[in-house]
Amino acid sequence: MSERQVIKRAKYKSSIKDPGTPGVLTMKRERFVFMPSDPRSLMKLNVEFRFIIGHKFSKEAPNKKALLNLTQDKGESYIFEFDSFPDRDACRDFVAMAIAPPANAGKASSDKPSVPPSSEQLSTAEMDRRIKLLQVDSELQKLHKEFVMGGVLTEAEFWATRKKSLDEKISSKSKQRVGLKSDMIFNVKPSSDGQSNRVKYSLTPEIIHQIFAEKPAVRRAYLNLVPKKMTETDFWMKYWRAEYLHSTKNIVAAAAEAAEDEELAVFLKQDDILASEARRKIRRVDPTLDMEADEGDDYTHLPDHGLSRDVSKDLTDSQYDLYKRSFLQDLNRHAAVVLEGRSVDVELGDTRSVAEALTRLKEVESANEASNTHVEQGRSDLISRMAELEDLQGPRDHPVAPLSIKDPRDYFDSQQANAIKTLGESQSGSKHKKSILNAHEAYGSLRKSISEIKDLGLTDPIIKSEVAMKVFSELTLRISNTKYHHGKDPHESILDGLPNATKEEILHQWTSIQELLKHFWSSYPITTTYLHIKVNKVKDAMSKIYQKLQEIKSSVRQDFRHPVSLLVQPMTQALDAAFAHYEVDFQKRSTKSVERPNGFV
Amino acid sequence: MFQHNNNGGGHQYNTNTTNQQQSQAEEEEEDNDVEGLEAWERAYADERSWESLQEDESGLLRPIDNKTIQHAQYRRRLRTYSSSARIQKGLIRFLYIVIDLSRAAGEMDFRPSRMFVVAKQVEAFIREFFDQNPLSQIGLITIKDGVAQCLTDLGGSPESHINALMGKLGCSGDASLQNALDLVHEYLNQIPSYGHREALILYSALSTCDPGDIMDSIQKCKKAKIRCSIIGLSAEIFICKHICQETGGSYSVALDEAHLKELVLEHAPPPPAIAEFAISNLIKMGFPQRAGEGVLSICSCHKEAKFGGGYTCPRCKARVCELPTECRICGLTLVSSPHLARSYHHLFPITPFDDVPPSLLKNSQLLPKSCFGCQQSLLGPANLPGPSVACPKCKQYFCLDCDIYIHESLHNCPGCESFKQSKLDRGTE
Amino acid sequence: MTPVSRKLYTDDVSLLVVLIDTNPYFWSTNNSGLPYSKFLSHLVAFLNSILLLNQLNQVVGIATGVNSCGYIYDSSLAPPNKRAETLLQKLEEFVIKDEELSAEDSVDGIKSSLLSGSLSMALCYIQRVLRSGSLHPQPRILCLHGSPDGPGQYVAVMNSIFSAQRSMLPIDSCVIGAQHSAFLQQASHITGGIYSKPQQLDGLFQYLSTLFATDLHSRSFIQLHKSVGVDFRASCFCHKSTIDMGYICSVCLSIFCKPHKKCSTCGSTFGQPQATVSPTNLKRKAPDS
Amino acid sequence: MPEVRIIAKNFMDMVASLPATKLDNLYHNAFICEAILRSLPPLAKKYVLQMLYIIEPIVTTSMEAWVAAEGMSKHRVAIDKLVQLRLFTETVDRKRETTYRLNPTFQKNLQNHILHGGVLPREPMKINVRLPSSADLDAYASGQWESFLLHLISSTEAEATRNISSSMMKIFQRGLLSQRDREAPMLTESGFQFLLMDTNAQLWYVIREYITHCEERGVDTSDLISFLLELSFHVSGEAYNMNTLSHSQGSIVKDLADLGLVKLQQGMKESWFIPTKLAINLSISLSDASSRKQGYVVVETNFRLYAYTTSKLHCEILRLFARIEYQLPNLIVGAITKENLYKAFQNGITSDQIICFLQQNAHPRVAEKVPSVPENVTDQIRLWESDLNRVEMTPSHLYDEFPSRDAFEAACDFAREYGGLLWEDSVKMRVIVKAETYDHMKRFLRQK
Repeated sequence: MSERQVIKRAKYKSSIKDPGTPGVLTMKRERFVFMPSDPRSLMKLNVEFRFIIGHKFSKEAPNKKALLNLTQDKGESYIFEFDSFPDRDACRDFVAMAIAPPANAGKASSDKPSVPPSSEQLSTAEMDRRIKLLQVDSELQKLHKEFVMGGVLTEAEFWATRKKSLDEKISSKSKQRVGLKSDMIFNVKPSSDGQSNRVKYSLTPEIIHQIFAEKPAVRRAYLNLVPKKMTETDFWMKYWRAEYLHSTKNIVAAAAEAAEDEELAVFLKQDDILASEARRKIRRVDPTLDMEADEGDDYTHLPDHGLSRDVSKDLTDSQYDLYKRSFLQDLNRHAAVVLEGRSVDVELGDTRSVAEALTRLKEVESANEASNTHVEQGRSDLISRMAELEDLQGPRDHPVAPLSIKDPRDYFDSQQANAIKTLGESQSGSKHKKSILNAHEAYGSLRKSISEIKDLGLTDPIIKSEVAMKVFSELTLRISNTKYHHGKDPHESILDGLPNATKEEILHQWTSIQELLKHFWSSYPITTTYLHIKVNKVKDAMSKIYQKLQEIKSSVRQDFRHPVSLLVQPMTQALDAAFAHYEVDFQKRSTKSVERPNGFV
Repeated sequence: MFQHNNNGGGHQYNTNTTNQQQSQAEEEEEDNDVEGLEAWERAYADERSWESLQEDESGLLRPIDNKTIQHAQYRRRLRTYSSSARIQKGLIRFLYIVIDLSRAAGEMDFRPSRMFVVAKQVEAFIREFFDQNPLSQIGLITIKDGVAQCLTDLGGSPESHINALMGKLGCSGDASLQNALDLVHEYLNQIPSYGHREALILYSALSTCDPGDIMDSIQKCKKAKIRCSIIGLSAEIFICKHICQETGGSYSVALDEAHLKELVLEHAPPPPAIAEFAISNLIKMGFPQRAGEGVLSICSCHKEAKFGGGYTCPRCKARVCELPTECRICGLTLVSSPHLARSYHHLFPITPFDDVPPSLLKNSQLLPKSCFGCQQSLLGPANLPGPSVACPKCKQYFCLDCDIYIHESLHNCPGCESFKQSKLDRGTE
Repeated sequence: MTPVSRKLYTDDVSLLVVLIDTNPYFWSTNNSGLPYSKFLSHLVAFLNSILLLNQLNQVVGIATGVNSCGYIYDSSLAPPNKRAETLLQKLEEFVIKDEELSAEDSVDGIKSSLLSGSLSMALCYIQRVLRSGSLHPQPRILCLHGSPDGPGQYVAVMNSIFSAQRSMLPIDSCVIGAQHSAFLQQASHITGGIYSKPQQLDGLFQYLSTLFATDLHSRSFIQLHKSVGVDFRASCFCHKSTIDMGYICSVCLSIFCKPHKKCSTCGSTFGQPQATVSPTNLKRKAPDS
Repeated sequence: MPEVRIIAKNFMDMVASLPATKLDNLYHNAFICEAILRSLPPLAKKYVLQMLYIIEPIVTTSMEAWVAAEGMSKHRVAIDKLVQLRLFTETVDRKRETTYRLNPTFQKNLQNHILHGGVLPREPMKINVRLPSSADLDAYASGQWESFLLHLISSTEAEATRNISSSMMKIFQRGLLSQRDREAPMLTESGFQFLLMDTNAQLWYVIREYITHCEERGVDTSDLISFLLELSFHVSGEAYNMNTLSHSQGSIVKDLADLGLVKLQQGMKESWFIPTKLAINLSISLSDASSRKQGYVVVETNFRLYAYTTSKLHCEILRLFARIEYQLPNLIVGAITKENLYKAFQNGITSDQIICFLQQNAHPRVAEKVPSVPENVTDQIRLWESDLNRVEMTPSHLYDEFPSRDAFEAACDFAREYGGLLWEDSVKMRVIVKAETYDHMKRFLRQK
């Protein structure tokens, strides 16, 4: 637990109205003690937290008082008023932790059964989010009051069902790390203010990280120089100076500068680490690639593959080669880094740690490469992958599972049976009529009747008037019956018909029932003691509500009784269903528990 | 396998079409900027409708007829499915549609922009999907600024998804396949094993900026039996292809909007179940009864008191408004038997029809004069037998329209259905 | 259809596709006081009256036989003054053809007629009409059915029903048999058609003209016998008993009332991956399946 | 059908307006019964059908039981129509309930029809001459019809006046053409509107005129009507012998031939007439597919208009409100311009008529999409029309040069009380007042 104890000054109130007795509230691990400031007062308190089953607190608002209400299992509650909200919150959090007992509490089942299996220590952030939710959603608050305060559900349980709405507050961003930007740093253009000939580079941790990642030499230099030999700012100034020189493409100048300042030279020279790395890579390059084609071209010494970045093509003397840098190199290097992805997860702010982390990484890599085994492996399957021409390949898709349906009739029967049942008829009509029919006769009779009507013409009149009349009235009757059914328009909401109070009441009950049922069903199948107890608690709560419903029904005015009872009925049904399920399950488990002494499945 | 080849083709096509588009764009640059064009002008500039204009011999304009082409395309599509006859299909799917809303989605090569076109197609897809897989669920994920974000989580109501998507359009930043895969994996890993886990990625970007090694994520997905399919909008990318190959999905690149639509809808019918992926299992489901007429109750979906209508969960007696759904209270899956029936045609697929060989077309007296299905005359112009197809089982002839209708919507062959003997082998199959 | 064209085309122009049950076994055995000849005259009168209502109305008759189905009447082809003749002529031919096809010469119980076939054909025909452009009659299907449902057809029939629902055309059903038909119950309910089982069959025409002659346009403001729908609870494959909650095989969607180790329908054992079919022999399967 | 001021009521309204006795006689003719039934609103049809074999009167309640709440109005319309046409006889039985019963003659006729299917008025004659195919027959019919309309538009052009009998000429001149002596006849307002109506409406208009015209010549209308209806039940394309007709009927047929309702042909010994589609459509109350040719107009958001048509008539009609720019063999390209529309409005054509015309004749390809005519175009057309009557005149008086501000204020207030204040300019102290309040103002100001 974060801090061993909290000591705040607060007023103890026996009730909200009570002005309260000033004093000092001390919260320890398992108990809290209230010492009135004047010793004569009798308002001393010394309560163990395990008797505290819930805590409420006043919304944080300028005009409001900072109240904390600890409800005790025997129903009575201790109200404290604090001087400030921070104080209150401190205590509240402490209480929250205190009454949600430690996860490793072995004795939990014994004296304090309703232990959530994982009672997470709530970070204040978590708490705040919950509070916010409660504040915005009054209904939620009601529920929370009723159940959490009422000790039916623990805080954890209550929120467990609302994870989603909580999580919405924290955007999923935080979990994911962003890859490196795909655009290159050398687009960091120097911004020069007009008059003085100074140029300004703006440097962000992001950029630094990128520089380090792409230019190991710079990184190394940083680690060596800063802060022993120069300050960080100097370092970067040098670096950008070098960059600037490059951008001016004035190689001669670059060379000159390098000559007199060896630190600067580091930046101006070819990145030797890269170079060596590159060579290593060349050696391990995809074997199917024909390296003979460009013999000795290790991508580093050949200037720019022909496309040159600098204007002064003329002076390509060997001495300056050192100071040339090809656009392609940068590009490739950048691409490589981006592909590697951001593998360091240190806080970008601190330059040094970044640098170190990267270096460490590099070392690890090279170490792996040193242990050549999996590289070989990689090579071989690389070869195999390259060797095959994909168009000549067979389908790479995986084998599929066969399906053998024996008899589609099953699918029908599953319908037919009850479809007929609902029509209140046995199927005997068709299935069991065992009348042997001669196909020939049958067809014969058919043909006969056709030809008969052919030469006789239709029967005239088709139907007798009275028959027609009979049928018509029969149909009309049926229609008017169905009409009667649909009579009341389904769209008009019945709720609005009711007086507001009743409506509110009903809706509230409904929501609480929903809440309870959710918890009830979610805790099946019962696997742990904890669930078992939870279910019991929930069940009791539900039976309470059951009474409430009855009261509502009886309380409403005569003229509303019918709709209300209609409304209430499904709720009671739902509850009954739950109880029934509980009973059944209980039977099962009790029978089981015969051979399972501890009684829990 | 066909799919496979198509990719290659798709790739080549695509690259040079993109070139084309660029060059076309340049043209438009030359004759004053595109934005300057009126909406109606642009319509011509893009579609080049005049190119498909036809004249008859007397120089009169003739309405454009591309029926045969469409049918050809359709046959192609059909054949890709038909290979998967008589095998298990993923009837209960949990699909995450991943939509790339990175910078690249703002490209205008699809009008008005890739992003909008994709959104449109996804909407159509979602509706079709739920029509074909009533027992399945969809979720939406977007990639933006290098991270993947969950737009809607798995659910069965098309409207909610569509609304959410339409609300969230707008693109920026890089795309990261890895983050997307990780997110999908995170969500799909929880769902029960009988469900077919799928991800359909609509990818506009040409690159992926990942925080780490994407190969790991791919392996993770593979292990989690998540079937990832990707539809590219720009050009074929190796990594995408790799992902699909690894996870047993399909990879294709859209040439244009029509093609995109086609490709997207190819994912609507349930995919063949990969053998080692397909864990069969028993799913507990409830078959709620319709609430009686007089009954009045508050539905758990949107707390309104309703007379009649609606269904009552058999387990916890909660009221829900429509099926299929998951009971809000006790989490039981609620369906009605017709919903199951909707999927049956996937279990008894109908064999594709064969084209009538030209040799037969020669001697027209052998062929029936009219389509067995719709009685339309099969005779083309000048009383020569026009194009038609025949069912391999019942040997009945159908017109092209019926062919499409039968396979796309009806799912049973009138010929086979209306002859007794065919009943027998249907049983045995 | 654009609102414009709908305005131009009168609302009540309708295309009625009638599926006529010509199941000899049913007709020869049914003693519901409606001999086949009577039935026919009612039918013809009904068709006439439909055509009378609007000269653009179109009626198509499809005979639902035991061994085959076939078009027997199309008002757009037959001359108006020889309707009955043409219909009966075709019908007779059909019956003869159907008899030739019949394999066994005696059966026990009533064989079911091929509802799925005629439904499919009707749908194809209607699709053709719908294709014909923005100006077309409002199509609907009427099943005059008496013989019992054929289990084998279930899947096919359901497919047709859903296809009909997709293109929003109602399937009316008038059951002239002894017992209700689960098929048609569902068909009418799902597609929003009328389902009715006349009590007094000698008054059939009255039923037809009162209920089933109503065009789709008028139905929007008239109360008709919308079928309440079958109870949608399924019943398990194992005991065929209706169930509230059941277990569905994720592979073949067959329904069981209690958990099993192995699916009796598709033979897949639950909780483990399926046996494989290598793509190669699958290809061999494809054509002959 | 466009809302037009000239009542293009259909035949049935005309029949309904006949006196009771005549009406009852009409019902003895089977064809009339059939035609009448078809002309009824859907609900009425249903009622007739379900009472076809019922002799006993039906009480209203049992009929209303069927009607859903939203359908009540339609139900009443239907019943009224039936009663008005004397198909239903309304009686109040002793139980104070209004009951309906089907007109027996009508009932009998329909029963027969249902029994024997459609019956032909007269047998087509067997002749060994090759009759025109339905295609050329339609061509002929539409040709005739168009030439007749064309003649209406450009009646000045002598060549347009094909041999159309003077009696028909007279008919057109009723209302459509206003011919002042010696100078070219002019299309009247209703004439222009007539052109934009769809074929059936036009047909009915003409026939109506024709009937009234015959009435004046003392022909019995009911005979005429029944014959016209009968005509519509012939099979188009079949040949019917002339000498099966009475003399008067013969003359009628001759007149109708000019309109293209029938085609007359002369054999070696006897002559015969062949009814065309137009004739068949006579009994159709509402416009329908067979009567209307496929649409041909495409309008674009840029007000350009393409008409895929070869007919001169179409061109002329379009000219009424659009600028025809050029013509290809089967394509007319034009633009809807303000000027042309103003011209049309001046001719008394309303914007709704134009829009409706465009929509009705929309090319099938555009007809599929909604709206078939771009909104911006339709809106613009409406706007232009409203432009015409934008300024509204109110006679009024201007007062200025008030002696003092309070005098001005007082005047304004006074005017306001009388609700006569139109405009005031407190700076320059000017106020405009409605003319009707002028006297009050005068009196008021005089008091000052």
